[in-house]
Amino acid sequence: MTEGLGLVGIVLVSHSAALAEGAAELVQQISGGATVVPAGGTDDGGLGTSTARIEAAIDDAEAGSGVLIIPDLGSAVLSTRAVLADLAGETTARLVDAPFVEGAVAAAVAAGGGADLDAVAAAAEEARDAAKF
Amino acid sequence: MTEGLGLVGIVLVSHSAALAEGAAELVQQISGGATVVPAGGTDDGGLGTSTARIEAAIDDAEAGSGVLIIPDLGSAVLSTRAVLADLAGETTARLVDAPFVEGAVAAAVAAGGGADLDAVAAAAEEARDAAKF
Amino acid sequence: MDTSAFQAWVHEASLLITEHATRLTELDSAIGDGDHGINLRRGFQAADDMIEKSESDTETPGAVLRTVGRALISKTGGASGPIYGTGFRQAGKALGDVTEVDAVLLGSALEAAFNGIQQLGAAQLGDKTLLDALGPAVVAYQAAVGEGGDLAAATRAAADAAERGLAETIPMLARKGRASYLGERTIGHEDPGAASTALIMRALAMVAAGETS
Amino acid sequence: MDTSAFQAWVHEASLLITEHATRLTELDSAIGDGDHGINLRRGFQAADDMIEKSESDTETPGAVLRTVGRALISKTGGASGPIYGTGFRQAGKALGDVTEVDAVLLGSALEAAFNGIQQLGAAQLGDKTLLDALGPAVVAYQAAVGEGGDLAAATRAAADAAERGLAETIPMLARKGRASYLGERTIGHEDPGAASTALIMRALAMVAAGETS
Ligand SMILES: Nc1ncnc2c1ncn2[C@@H]1O[C@H](COP(=O)(O)OP(=O)(O)O)[C@@H](O)[C@H]1O
Ligand SMILES: Nc1ncnc2c1ncn2[C@@H]1O[C@H](COP(=O)(O)OP(=O)(O)O)[C@@H](O)[C@H]1O
Ligand SMILES: [Mg+2]
Ligand SMILES: [Mg+2]
Ligand SMILES: [Mg+2]
Ligand SMILES: [Mg+2]
Repeated sequence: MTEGLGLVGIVLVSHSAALAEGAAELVQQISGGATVVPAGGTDDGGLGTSTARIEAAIDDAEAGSGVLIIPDLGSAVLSTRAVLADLAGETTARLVDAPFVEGAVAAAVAAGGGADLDAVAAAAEEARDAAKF
Repeated sequence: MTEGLGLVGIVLVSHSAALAEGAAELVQQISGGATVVPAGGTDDGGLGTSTARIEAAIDDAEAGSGVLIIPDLGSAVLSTRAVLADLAGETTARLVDAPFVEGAVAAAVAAGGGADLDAVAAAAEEARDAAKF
Repeated sequence: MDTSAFQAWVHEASLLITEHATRLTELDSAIGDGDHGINLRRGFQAADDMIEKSESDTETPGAVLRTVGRALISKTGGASGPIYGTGFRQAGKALGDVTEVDAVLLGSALEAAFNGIQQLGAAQLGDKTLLDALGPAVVAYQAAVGEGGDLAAATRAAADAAERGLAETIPMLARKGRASYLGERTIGHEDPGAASTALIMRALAMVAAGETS
Repeated sequence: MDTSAFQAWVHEASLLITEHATRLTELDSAIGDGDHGINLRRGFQAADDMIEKSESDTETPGAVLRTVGRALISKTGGASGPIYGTGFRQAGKALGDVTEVDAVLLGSALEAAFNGIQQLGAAQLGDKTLLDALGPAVVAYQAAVGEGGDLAAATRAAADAAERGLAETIPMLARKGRASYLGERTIGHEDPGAASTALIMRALAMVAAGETS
């Protein structure tokens, strides 16, 4: 992923492949080159999460500055934690409690601007309080 | 839409067809019969919003108790307002400022439980403050 | 200006936007999602087609603008669709059903457009949106009419002011629309919507001066 | 219990879950998203396959449970995957590399499973999750061992307690997982995860008593 070299990567963990992919596509448009990788659906593409997809996405999103993971629902949190427990020590990936789409947009913009993992995580969290109108 | 008869309907307005459809599919799973209709992408399926899709979705979601519309980004708000200005008087559809996925889940669960439009809108707004972990 | 002059305005605007679509898209790539030229070309070409083919009611200046508004809202695909669409619709409503529009009435229509857009999108002047081109244009137009200027003079003043307004968006920080996500990074770039507004006002001035293609 | 007894436990649990998959899914339809039976059948069948085919390290009781944990985490597809997977992994770690597990060591493994799940999912007893079946099972197991019960007696006590725990989830309001979205509407239904825990504990009791297929 040479495009996002040196930038924080973003992983979107969703129970739906379409939801994760649609969100990633939308966010990628304004991410200023930061890599946004979807990890949605089960191994066979059904509704649910896949630890294999999550693990692969973390790998794809890593460009040297860490990875922020945004989950859609609570059980995506559990799957992600199971993956992170496995990778313990080998990854700087961090799970954040943020609104899925809005947090992804804010995080990607921050990442694209060269912010570090702490700042990207903070941007995602703050999206919770941003007004749409 | 006989399944959701008498329940508040939900419309998900997104810039991405996949995002709207994935979210609707996920939410429909736990909506207890309330109708959740995606309105994503431009007329030709690209990234953007379509007033025709929004208008059709409002129509599909209406089951006699009103419709709650959840937009993904700010410009979905503008497109929806343009549609509502056209339908003025003919619809009880209401736009709410809520996180897209999380608001949709909360709204659909409330709608499925028979809540009225005010309560469904309140549920969507409150999703902003719910913790995922 | 009669009905055919308004039709000519839409046609000229569509040509100018098509000609400058790449530049508009590049401006939007810098501070947005890189689709403004694509969006607006699609919207204006649809509007122009609808009017040329007389598929819709286009018998008065007001009807032309209301039809343009509907086309832009339904065909553009970005935030600029409902924004410009609302502007044209409100302008069209302000013209009512007259068949000939004088300088004073056109001024009311431009004001109605500005107010409609302001109400829809809740942007303030200085937020780095197309209002920062349209606002100065309306003010300059009214000033020219107040000084006894005719349609040609007033629309030229409006187009010039829109271009100055566009330049003034460069140091602004975007506070509305998709560009607002980028915060500080929007400083130093023209707003794409302000750039398209300058083109649309230039098209109007050309038509009023009889300089169109 | 030796390695083959642990393999038999996994096999028996897989059979019971497959047999009751429809009921588990129906319970989840009432208060969740209607996939618990589907999820867990997929997960346990994958675990059972992995062990039968000896694709992975299954040479000690601990290795068997750790392999089951990995399989459940990667194949289940729902919240129950990481939850049960973490439970089995922690239990497997507690067993270390011994080749024969006595009643006391199995008690430590069950406690480790409970604690691992509690830490992962942050549910409290009374939140209407599978911990409301597993918690009473662990307590009953330890009580039986304390009274001098053997593996058969202690696991039977655990399975009985898990079933009572399952019944006690009926009046509870779900506070964790997907069911928590439904709030009050979850009252009056068994928790699907508690129901599957009761089956898994029953499978263990059957194996310990030598009653398996
Ligand atoms: N709330 C608003 N009020 C006025 N103009 C706005 C507003 N939001 C966006 N705009 C204008 O729209 C332009 C972007 O249009 P476009 O790129 O077609 O839509 P999108 O942002 O949906 O991709 C901006 O340059 C700005 O001038
Ligand atoms: N945080 C948690 N802690 C413990 N158990 C939980 C937690 N969240 C969910 N569960 C259990 O998982 C079960 C649901 O599993 P399943 O339906 O397979 O997953 P999902 O909810 O992702 O569809 C619930 O009935 C509950 O017992
Ligand atoms: Mg744009
Ligand atoms: Mg756009
Ligand atoms: Mg489930
Ligand atoms: Mg599920």
